[in-house]
Amino acid sequence: MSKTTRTIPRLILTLVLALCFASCFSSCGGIQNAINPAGPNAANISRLWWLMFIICSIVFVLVMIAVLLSLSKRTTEAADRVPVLEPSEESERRRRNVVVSATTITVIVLFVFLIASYSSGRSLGLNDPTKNGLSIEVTGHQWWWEVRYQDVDASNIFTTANEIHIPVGVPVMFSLRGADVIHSFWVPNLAGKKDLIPGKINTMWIQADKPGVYRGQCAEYCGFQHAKMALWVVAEPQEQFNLWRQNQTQQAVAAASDVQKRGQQIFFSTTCVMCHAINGTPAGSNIGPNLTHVASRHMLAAATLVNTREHMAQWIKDPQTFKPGNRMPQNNLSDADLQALVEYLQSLK
Amino acid sequence: MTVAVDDRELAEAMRQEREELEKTWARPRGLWGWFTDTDHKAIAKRYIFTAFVFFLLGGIEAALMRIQLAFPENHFLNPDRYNQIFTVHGTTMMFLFAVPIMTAFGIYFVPLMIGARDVAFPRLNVYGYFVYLIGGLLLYAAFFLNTGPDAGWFAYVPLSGPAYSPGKRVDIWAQMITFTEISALVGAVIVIGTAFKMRAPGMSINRIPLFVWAQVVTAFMIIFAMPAVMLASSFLASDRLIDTHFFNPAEGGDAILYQHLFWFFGHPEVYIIFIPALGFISPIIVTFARRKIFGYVPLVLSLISTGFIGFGLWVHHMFATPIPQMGQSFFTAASMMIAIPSGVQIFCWIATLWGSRLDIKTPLLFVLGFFAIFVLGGLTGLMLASVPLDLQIHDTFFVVAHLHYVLIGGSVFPLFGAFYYWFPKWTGRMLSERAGHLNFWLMFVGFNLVFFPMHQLGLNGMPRRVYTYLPETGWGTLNLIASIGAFILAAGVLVFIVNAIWALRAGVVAGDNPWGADSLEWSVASPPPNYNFHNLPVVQGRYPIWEATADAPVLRGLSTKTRETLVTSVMDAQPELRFDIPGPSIWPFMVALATGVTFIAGIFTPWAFLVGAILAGITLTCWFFADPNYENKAARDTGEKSHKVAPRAELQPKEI
Amino acid sequence: MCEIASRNLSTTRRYRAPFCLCVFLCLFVPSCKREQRQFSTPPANFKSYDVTMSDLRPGVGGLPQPVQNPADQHAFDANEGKRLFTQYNCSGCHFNGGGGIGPPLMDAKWIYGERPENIYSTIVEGRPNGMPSFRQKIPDSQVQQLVAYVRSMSGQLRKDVAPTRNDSMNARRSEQRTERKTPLQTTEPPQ
Amino acid sequence: MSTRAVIDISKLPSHEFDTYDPVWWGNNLLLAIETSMFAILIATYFYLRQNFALWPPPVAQLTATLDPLPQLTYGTLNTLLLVLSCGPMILTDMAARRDNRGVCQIGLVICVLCGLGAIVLRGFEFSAVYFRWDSNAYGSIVWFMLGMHMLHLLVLTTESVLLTIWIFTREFDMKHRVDIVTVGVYWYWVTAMWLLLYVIIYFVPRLG
Repeated sequence: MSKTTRTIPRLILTLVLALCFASCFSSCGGIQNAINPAGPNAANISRLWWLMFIICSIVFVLVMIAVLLSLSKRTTEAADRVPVLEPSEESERRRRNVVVSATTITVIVLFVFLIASYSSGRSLGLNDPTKNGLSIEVTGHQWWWEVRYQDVDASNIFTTANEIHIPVGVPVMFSLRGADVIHSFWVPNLAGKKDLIPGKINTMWIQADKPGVYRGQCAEYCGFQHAKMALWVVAEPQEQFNLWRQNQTQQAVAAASDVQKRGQQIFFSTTCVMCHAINGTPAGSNIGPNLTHVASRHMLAAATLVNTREHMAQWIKDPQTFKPGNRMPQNNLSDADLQALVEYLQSLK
Repeated sequence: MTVAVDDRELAEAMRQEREELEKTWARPRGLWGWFTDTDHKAIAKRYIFTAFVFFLLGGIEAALMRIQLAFPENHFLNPDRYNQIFTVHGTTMMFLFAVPIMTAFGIYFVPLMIGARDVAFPRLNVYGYFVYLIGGLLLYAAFFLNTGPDAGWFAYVPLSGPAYSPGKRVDIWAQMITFTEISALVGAVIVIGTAFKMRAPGMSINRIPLFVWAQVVTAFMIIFAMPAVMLASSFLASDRLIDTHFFNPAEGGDAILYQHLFWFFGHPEVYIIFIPALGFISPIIVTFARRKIFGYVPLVLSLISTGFIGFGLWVHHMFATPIPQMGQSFFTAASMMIAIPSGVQIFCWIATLWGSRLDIKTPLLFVLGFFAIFVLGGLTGLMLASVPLDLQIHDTFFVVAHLHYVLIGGSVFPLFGAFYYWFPKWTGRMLSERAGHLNFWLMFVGFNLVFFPMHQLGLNGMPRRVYTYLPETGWGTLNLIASIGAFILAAGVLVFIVNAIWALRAGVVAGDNPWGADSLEWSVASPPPNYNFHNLPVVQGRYPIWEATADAPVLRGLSTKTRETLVTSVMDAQPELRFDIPGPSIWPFMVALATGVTFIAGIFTPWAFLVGAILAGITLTCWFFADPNYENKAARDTGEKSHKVAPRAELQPKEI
Repeated sequence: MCEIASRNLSTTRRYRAPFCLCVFLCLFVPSCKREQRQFSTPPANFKSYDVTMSDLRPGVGGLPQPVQNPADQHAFDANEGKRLFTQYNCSGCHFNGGGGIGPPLMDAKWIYGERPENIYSTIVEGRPNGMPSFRQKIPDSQVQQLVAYVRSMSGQLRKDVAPTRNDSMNARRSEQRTERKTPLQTTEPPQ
Repeated sequence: MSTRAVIDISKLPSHEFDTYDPVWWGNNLLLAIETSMFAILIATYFYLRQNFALWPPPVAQLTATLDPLPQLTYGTLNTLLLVLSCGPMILTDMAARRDNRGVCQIGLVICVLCGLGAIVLRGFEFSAVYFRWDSNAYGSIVWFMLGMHMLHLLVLTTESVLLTIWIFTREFDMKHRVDIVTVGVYWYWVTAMWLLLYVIIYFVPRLG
């Protein structure tokens, strides 16, 4: 048994250290990763993370070594037969010095952390992007994201959902509001999170330095589908972004083929029209996501399904199997009708 | 001065006194006794038993969640069920397990460690227990009837508000909070009253055991923290039941107000759970290092300062809401400052262990586990205190990992150490050492397997409180590891249960003081007699047993015919009063019942509070008029001449 | 050993009281129905074709058997009904129950009957003088939720099922606190 | 033969006033709890106030301009009553210390009457607040403050009633003299709390 006891601290040490290293090695890559930054905000924070991680690891190892060494002397006789130890004056003094210096070091480390955290906090606040035109208004609904691109020119204002396109290298202003309960807007690769609170408007700015797709997810528990309330941020070069934006400001394309016409007619005669809007048609409800350019999106259902015909059909027929509790009702349409409807929606590029 | 006493005469008189004490302090038996018994040890044991049952229930819920999360897109639980489970898990562990079990240790050991016959307010104690029990049963009865709260253990409005949580689920939660916090407050009053006024002569303020210090600091934190959540939950309940507008933005209410109120309680709560555990560690270390603690004064001061700073950092739970820059810096500073007292304590303990010959028994093993886990949890705590970093890891699995490292590492490991350390005192039997080591290693390895990967998951963007996740996120592997770890951890707890049951039947019989420990609870038989001490002890130092001398003065003159105990002064514990401790009574239970009916019916109609007030009034009146001193008076008049032994030696208390 | 035995005895006693309390608390069993959250469409137990336009019929035959609306039992459904009532803009005419273009819904007067199936057909079929038909536009499950909510506005539902206030300006007492009005039939056309 | 020093405590009393008696501590700890409760309640009051341009909010009445300020009459009367009631309470307190049963009986009866009076007046105070608890956040918090304090008035009065019954029916022993002194502390505390709430509820809106 004394053998086990001798190995305890080493085991503690090795185990935790192993896990530490496992962590820092496996922590690169990923489109939803706080320490794989793609923008100045996230980069800034991940620098702070690495600083703290390294210092903390060192502190941890030192403390563990201290514990380990303190276990050097050991006895196996019954406790009550060992006389109570009366440590000598100067050994106590030595202990006092050690403790005092250790405490001082703690205080110093804390100050380092405080300053580091304060300075990076400052730089998050800096770089006021308001001079740059682009400002996006994000509204959190149970359980999807309404995205509204603001513009001085009213004809350029448009609404989409669950997919945000931003130009690379430009800070973009976000104003965040909650429609029902508190949600939290979080795209780890780009910036820290900020809450969407009913009755308040929070603002933050985000900048992507490399083009790519970054996944974000609601970070404040908001009910049944909190788990699947995600969104995509697509960072693309300015001109590409302009094209996308140009397209988004357009009205929906008119139904061309007969099938599409049938689909459109189904859209208006069934439940769809109660909640969804398609600009350029009478459908104007804003209860659910705006479908004007639904076909141009990569994902469906708050970034949980890849936007394919099959998925869309399944989703329309029975949303509750994909996301139990979400607000979209089941629709028992005949297969023909369903196909027509999908045909129409997929035509909305 | 001293007096000569003949030994045989002494022994004979002692025996008589013991018989009288047995008679006076006899406990009511049977089902009736279950409702009326006021013995602090019995009540504390009930607390511990009940809290442990809730701990197991909470653990089962945790296991269910881990099964659900083991694989992406798992269909083991639907979101509705999952939300109820994680809410009830958090609520159980925080309110029905952690706080009560820590209070319970205080109720059991504070009187024994300071040399009192019972706590200061035994009947209040009974009341506290039953209110707690009713609260717990309410939550679980509701949970099993698909009415479990589902808005998270801190039930943020508006999600928990009337518009988004229909039905009675959240109301159940709010009332359960009310119950548990009534019992916590009552416990706090009892602990402080006892520790301040009932210490043995000679146990001046600088000789109070660190365990008792920890309990006192905790009690004070409870007193100042709990009212906040009481208000938060009753605001919530009234918003839901009678249309008040505390949290309705459209009518001038405020959702953030709730978060302030909740976390003003919620953060101190963490220390309310954690400080008593610090109180377990000191005695365990002292006992197994066989030396006096290093830095008694710094340890006490860090306990107290932790208690104060604990109130200064609630806002670091709300950095994302967001908070103005200036406020942020303040709360960051405060949140980091609290690391200093914690650091000091860790250093002092290591310094105590340093160079002393250790006998590494299971209790000490758990304390070592505490060092590893808690230090890590504390360090991640620093990261969460930094605003920018917090904005990334807040509300992710990183936080889940951090809080379990702090609470399980900081509280549950010391708690299991305490179980192994004091089990002999409760039951008179030792727990098996071998099983103990197995228990520790299973729990330690299991724990790290569950929670360490969660840091990584958090950084990889996994938010907390998700009932499932998509395969593309690549969180599957780490989650699977965590889920496997969960079952190893559970196995560890199982070993403990088996060990305990086995020890109850066939464990090695422990003497009064199996560990050769220093504090007063080890100077009495195990399990202790109903009256705790035959002669109330007179304390001569910080380590009463180790420093006791053969000619320690004895205390005479307490009536053995009535439930008398000694009341001493707050600072230097000079004898002041011979205080009558009330005996068994049914009325505390009745008042608890009235409270229960009131608040449970209050979920359905506000009129319940009118009826409840009347019920409570009646029962309280009976409580007041069934006065112990009344019955006792007659007994006391004859009780005076019960001390054959003690020739009236007029020795002034101050001379000791 | 005997002292162990006695402890076991007291342990069994220890269980007894919690057990009694559990039994006492199990008196709340009905609550589980109230708390159900029904996601996938429930089997609608009444459809537009088996409801009449109104109860107003000369003495021929008795009244049809009243049909139970499942949503009437579920707090969640009633609350969903409340949400849909606002989102589908029923307030546009009924002004959250006070009435305006359409008749008030929070009073005791019922032109086309107060029973679930009446309200159901009112929504599905529409009514003369302006009430449009929502056939196929609103799925049966949601219609049932709306029916439950409409009935709660005049206190027809159990208090612990009816919705409480929502996070907006409080136009009136919440449904949970409106006392039940005994429905009275009226033919008076909406103004 | 063994020799031990003996501390004989058989002469010690079993009850003593103020800090000597655990009851005093128990009572004051409970008061500490309630004090922090009221402190947080007041903090809430001011927190909610930030959300209002006008406090209390103006009344949207097309016909007449109503004054939504809480009317002073009953609140002031109640304040006076409570402050005055401290007089007999102090007398009772001192009488209890002097073991003067008669004065205690008279004093307690007067106090009980004052308590009842305060409760009745409180009933009117609710109506003196223009808004109801379900009108808006202002109404909610003010009603809640009044209610919480009313709860204490009720408990206090009940407690005094019980004590009165005791000292009329049973004997005037030390324990209950200590209880009387303790109730005194509670009484002063309730009055002090009310003075605070009175200023906040009635004058903070007037000061703007």
